[in-house]
Amino acid sequence: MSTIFLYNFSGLALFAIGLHGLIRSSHLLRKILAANLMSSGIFLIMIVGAYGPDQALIDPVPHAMVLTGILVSISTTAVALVLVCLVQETTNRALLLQKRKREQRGRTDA
Amino acid sequence: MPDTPFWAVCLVVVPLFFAIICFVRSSLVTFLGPLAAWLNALAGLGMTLSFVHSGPLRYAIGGWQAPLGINFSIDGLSVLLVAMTAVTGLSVSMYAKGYFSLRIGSAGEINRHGHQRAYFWPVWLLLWAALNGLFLSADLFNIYVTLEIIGLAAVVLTALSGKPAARLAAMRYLLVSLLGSCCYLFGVALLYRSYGILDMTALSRLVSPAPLLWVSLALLTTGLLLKTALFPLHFWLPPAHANALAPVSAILSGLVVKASFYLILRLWGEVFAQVLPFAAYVLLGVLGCGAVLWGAVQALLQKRLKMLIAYSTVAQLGYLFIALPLIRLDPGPSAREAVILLIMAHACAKSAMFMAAGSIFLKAGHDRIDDLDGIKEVLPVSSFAFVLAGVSLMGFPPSGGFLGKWLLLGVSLASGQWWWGIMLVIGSLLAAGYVYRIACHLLVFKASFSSRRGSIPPVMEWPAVLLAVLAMILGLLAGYPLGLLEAGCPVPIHACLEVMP
Amino acid sequence: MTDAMGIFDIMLALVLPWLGWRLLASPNLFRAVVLFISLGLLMSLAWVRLHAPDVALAEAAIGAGLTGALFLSALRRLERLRDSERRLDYAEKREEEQNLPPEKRRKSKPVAYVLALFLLSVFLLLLGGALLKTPVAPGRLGPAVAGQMGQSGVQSRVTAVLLNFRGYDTLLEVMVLFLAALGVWSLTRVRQTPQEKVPGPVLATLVRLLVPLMITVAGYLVWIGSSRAGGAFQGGAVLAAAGVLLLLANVTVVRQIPSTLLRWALVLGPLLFLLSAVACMSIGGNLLEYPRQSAGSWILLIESATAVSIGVTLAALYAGGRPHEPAAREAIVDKSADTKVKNGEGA
Amino acid sequence: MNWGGLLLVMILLSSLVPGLIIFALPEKSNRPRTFLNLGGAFLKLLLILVMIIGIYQGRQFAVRWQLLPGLELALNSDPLAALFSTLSTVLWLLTTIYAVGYLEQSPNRRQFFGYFSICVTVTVGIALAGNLITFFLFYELLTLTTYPLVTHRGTREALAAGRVYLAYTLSGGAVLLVAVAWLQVLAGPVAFGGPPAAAAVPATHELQLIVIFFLFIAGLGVKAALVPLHGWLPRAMVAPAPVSALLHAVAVVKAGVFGIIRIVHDVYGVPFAAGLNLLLPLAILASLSIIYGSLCALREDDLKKRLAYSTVSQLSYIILGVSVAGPLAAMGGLVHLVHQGLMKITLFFCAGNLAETLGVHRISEMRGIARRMPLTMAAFSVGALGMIGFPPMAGFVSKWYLGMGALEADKMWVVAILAVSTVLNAAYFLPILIQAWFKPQESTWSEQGTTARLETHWMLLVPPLVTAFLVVAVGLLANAQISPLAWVKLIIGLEYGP
Amino acid sequence: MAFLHNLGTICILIGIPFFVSGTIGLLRFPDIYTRLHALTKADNVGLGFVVLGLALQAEQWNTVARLLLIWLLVLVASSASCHLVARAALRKKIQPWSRS
Repeated sequence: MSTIFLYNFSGLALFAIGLHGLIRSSHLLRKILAANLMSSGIFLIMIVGAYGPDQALIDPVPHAMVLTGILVSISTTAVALVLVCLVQETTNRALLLQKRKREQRGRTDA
Repeated sequence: MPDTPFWAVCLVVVPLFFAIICFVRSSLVTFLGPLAAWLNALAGLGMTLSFVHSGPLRYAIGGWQAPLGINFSIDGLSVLLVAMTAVTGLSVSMYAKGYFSLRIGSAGEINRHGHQRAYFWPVWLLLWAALNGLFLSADLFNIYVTLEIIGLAAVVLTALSGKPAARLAAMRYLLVSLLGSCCYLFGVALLYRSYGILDMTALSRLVSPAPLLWVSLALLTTGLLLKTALFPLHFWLPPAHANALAPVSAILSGLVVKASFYLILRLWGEVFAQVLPFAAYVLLGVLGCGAVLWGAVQALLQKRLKMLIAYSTVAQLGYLFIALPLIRLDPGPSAREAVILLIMAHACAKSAMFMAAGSIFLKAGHDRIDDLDGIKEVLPVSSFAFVLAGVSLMGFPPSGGFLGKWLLLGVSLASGQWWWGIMLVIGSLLAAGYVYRIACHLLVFKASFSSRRGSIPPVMEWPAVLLAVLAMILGLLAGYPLGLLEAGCPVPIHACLEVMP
Repeated sequence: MTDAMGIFDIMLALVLPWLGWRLLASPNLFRAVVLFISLGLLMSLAWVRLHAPDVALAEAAIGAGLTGALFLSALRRLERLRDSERRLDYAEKREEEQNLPPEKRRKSKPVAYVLALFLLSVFLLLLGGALLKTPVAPGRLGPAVAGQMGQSGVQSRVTAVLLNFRGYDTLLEVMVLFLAALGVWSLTRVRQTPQEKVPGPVLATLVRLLVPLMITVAGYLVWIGSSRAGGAFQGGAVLAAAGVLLLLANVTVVRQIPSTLLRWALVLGPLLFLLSAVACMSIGGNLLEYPRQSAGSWILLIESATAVSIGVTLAALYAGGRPHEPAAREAIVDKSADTKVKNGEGA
Repeated sequence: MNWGGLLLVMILLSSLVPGLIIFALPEKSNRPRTFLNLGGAFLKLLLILVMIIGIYQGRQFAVRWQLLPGLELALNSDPLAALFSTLSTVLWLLTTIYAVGYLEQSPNRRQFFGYFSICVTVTVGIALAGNLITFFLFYELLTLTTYPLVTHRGTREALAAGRVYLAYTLSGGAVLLVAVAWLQVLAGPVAFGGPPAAAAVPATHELQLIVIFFLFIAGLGVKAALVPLHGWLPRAMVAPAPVSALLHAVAVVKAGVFGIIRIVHDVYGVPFAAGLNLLLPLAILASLSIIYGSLCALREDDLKKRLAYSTVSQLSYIILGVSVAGPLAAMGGLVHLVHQGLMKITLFFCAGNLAETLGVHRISEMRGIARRMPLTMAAFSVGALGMIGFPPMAGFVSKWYLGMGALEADKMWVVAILAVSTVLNAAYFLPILIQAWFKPQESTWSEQGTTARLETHWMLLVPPLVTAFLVVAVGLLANAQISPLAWVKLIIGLEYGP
Repeated sequence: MAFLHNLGTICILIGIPFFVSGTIGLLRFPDIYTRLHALTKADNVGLGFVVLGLALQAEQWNTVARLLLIWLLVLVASSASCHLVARAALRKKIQPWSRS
């Protein structure tokens, strides 16, 4: 049972790495990857919480929640990726970092 | 007369159904969308009336009782917010109907705005259904899914306007919403792990101070603060609300931001009220003060009308967070009533303001504040609506905003912690500053005003006026809606709890 | 035997975060996406270890497969956009070349970043400690679910929870997918792939061989879902994989699907789910309260419709935009929806 | 909603409804607009008379509207309310006539008259307010409705003056809000009619009550133009003449003074306030602004600004009268509320006439103007002499009672202040009269199309003459049965006992 | 029965070195084509042995049938994807490694 408990910490680590990546990375695609990492980490912790040695003891509710979560994350990722392409296409840069320099130059959009 | 559960179900099912039909039959969207809006408002009205008769109740979806199944807990707070969403949503829908028909009217524009309209209605109806679902539901994970729909729909609506600035703002909004949802989900997961319950009312009974509780509460609240754009985490709101289409900004500022604050109010006001230390409330209150000051200062500096209104949303949200410690301090119901009043008044006033700003933008061709002199001659009704909404935002008497501020001031002075009250007064002074910065341009007379051809249809101007007047009347008739609040103290869980070991 | 599993657990629990770190730190985006796909596969291994077969299936098919495919197609689009001449202004491109730091070079470490890192690590330590100390609540909802399994009309507990006990969650979940499809369709049009891109002989035969098999496997998954691991989401995911294969092979029949049929397919699941939820109310019961004896068949009906819709939706998300409307009106709508938007125009 | 209540609401609606209709009417419809305004004014006057008769017979009219369990809006007609509402209604009638004449060809009249009538509704609302929260509601609305009037012209200075006006009044309103809320916390809902609420507060909160009192004075002082807070009044003179006449001579400034009277008489009660020795600092502040106002008026060459500074000093007479805790002085103060209104509006009408017909704004240009416009200058002289306090005019009566009150309460320094200020008044009014009547004309005036028969448009001439006549009439028939003095005696009788 | 079980284990043990060699090939070989070569060949053979071993250890026949189906599918998938990757590499004009 103790080794199963390890997955808690790997879930936590994934969440932390995802959070750090989401905030720190400059490329939008990498931010979306990091977001997916975060949700995987959370799902890991949820499923470990539901673990039971044999079939009867397993709690199915977190499994249902994780399934819903996976579908939610793929739909958000799909919209995010389309938006990244649009942002790249019209404002010509995928890095949020560069946007602040552009704004300091005071380009006003209507 | 169908009973409350019927109306509650209608509030969720009807907009979903019409969203699907609008998507499939996109040629009928100009007729189906407004029809759905009217039906929604009707359902909201029906719900309020039947709630007045039958009082609060819990509706088990799928027939399964609370801990296992998902329950709607219909109490005063949720009914009031559903009614607010119905009213604001209906007027924004009417405005949108006029807005798109105006923009599509000129033949050259048939394509892009036809496309925008075809996708505005289904996404907006989904957002509306999710808002109703969120206000009614009492299950934490179910609220996660509704929050997700609201976030995603809001992002899609923001990006609908197609401008580069709008797409960038939508991107940033989506990332923040993703981060917020992850934190919220993590909080829910930890709560479920340590208490085994997802239903809020049941949870409020079981919860006891534990280290994991503080961590999960911190995560839940961070997630919700990200979505409510409280002061340090507000950077994404102004560009998103300012660059979106006019009806969309009204929806975003008026309703979407309220959904996550409603949750904070529920969690901090009811579910975890006994467990949370007062210092946590003070922290939120201080952040609220920061939001009031920062939002107002930024609003005073803005050059663009819609950016100014967006920053004023940040400031007005600060008010709501200042009220949280007061709710904890105040033994009586008046602080809670004040918050509800402020929420409803702000929803009406802010949507009216954005709608009026939209009409002004269309007529003037730009929204630079300093060049709006004399628009009063061209758009008398919209400028009147804008100023009236501004009055309610400033918290001037007879308006709902004033009454909320007055009650909070009373509570803060009575409780001895007078600084919250003083902060409110300073905030409303600053609000007067940035509202009058626009009002002085809207009220001044100038013979000639260079404006675009084509007149703004009445269906675009009158919803704004109605909402602004409603925000004022909320102050005079506050007794009735707040009476509902008393009837609806959260319903205790009945026998089903025993099934838990 | 159990200690071998213990070692495997330890290795897997270490590899996952390590892979996550490598993924975000890798300089090349393509490598990051590939690592992400392998992380997804390892994750489904972890779900198997944690006795969560449903989630393993979903993770492998959707988490690793489809999300990976989405990332790869987005990456290809970004590469094509960068070198294509459709740019706002040429100066911007030049400026990007000079001072664009290679991906991995971070900007200098401001104090805020260090502070944020410190706060984050303190918070995570606290969280880890709290996780360690607090025991999992005894039984949680497990026994409650087991108790009510009799009336749920299905044997598999996850499907029972997903479609009966918490059916309302799944209804909203399907709406989220529908919303995602709506969002993607509202933002862009599907890429105008040149007609003559004929798939190679191997891909053509592969597609002809695999797609029917995939459809049967999807049907099987949906059918078996009521008793063992499987169900609407997993079945839908396999269908989506078949759709992605067809899109990859640029099979002409896919291009000719009329948009209205596509829209109805997208909408079939949510609409049917909604109508059956309301139908339950009309025959006297709460929303989504299936009549006890025929609950199983209701659930199967809803599952199959939802599987079809999920398959079509996920494939549409991979296609990355709304299809070309053959009808004249829609043609006009499409043509200019993507042209650059005049700045002053959008309200 | 008994009959009395309906009467009070009708008084308010009689100017609110015309105002709203005026907003609905298109810009060009001058005739119906004037008819609406005048009709509303007469109707309101009629209703006020009915109310006064009712009060004479000792009946009490009141109406309540509950917002929330602890909070209700109330209107009731006590003698003080009747006094102020009569004054503002009479003067509103005259000013409307004047305004119609004054704004003959100017644009944007719809907005002017709309806000004008709403503003008077709010002023009468302030007069009739039955409790502190209703008073505060109308007090804040006054700021809202007067702003468009101040910036009516839309010129740069008008907007600048509007900004200054807002800065002062909004912050004053905020301070007042804190005071009202704080008092409500201590003493519960504060009604005006009954026993003074503040007196009922347990003694432990003594210090808080003192602080609240001075917050009240600060909040109301902005509109009552007490010295440090009077900056907005001279700058607001950039508004058109009817606005500065009615608002800055009667409605807005009087609202502030009326508020202070309410606070001292009804909320704190004179004995309790004297007990906490709050009245002495108030008296000192009032005397300070009397002297300072007069000194500034001396230096000012622009006619309207000089009149504005004289308003600053005259208002503080009322506050001085109230803060000297004797019945006679209070009588003098209250009656000065009416007299000062009449005199000051005459002066502003005449100043408006001079500016409108001859384009004369500065006093230095007024040499020998009496020959060109004898009637206007006659009215001006009556008003000016009244301000100085010559016997037959109204000013003399109020100063007389103020002096007697000061003697009765043996506060000699108050008498000295009165004497000095009378001298100062003479110092800044007499030169104007002397120049106008006896000096030959030097500067050339731009004749702006006056009619042959009269010196200016009849609508601009009649109101000042009527008010001048009233000034004299009130002075002569001071102790007649229906004069304002008699009415004030009735009020003071209630306050100080027989 | 135990004999079948042991035989199965032996087969699995035989399969493992093939996987190991495939991975070493992946790491050591100079260009994409040779790596593809190593990877696909070795892993398929290794997979064959592992599937055989598992089939021997399986109790019911349908598990054996499923294992065979898995084996077939993996074979088809890996060879097809190997072909596609190689073709894509050729399109990108990546020169195969040569001795010089």
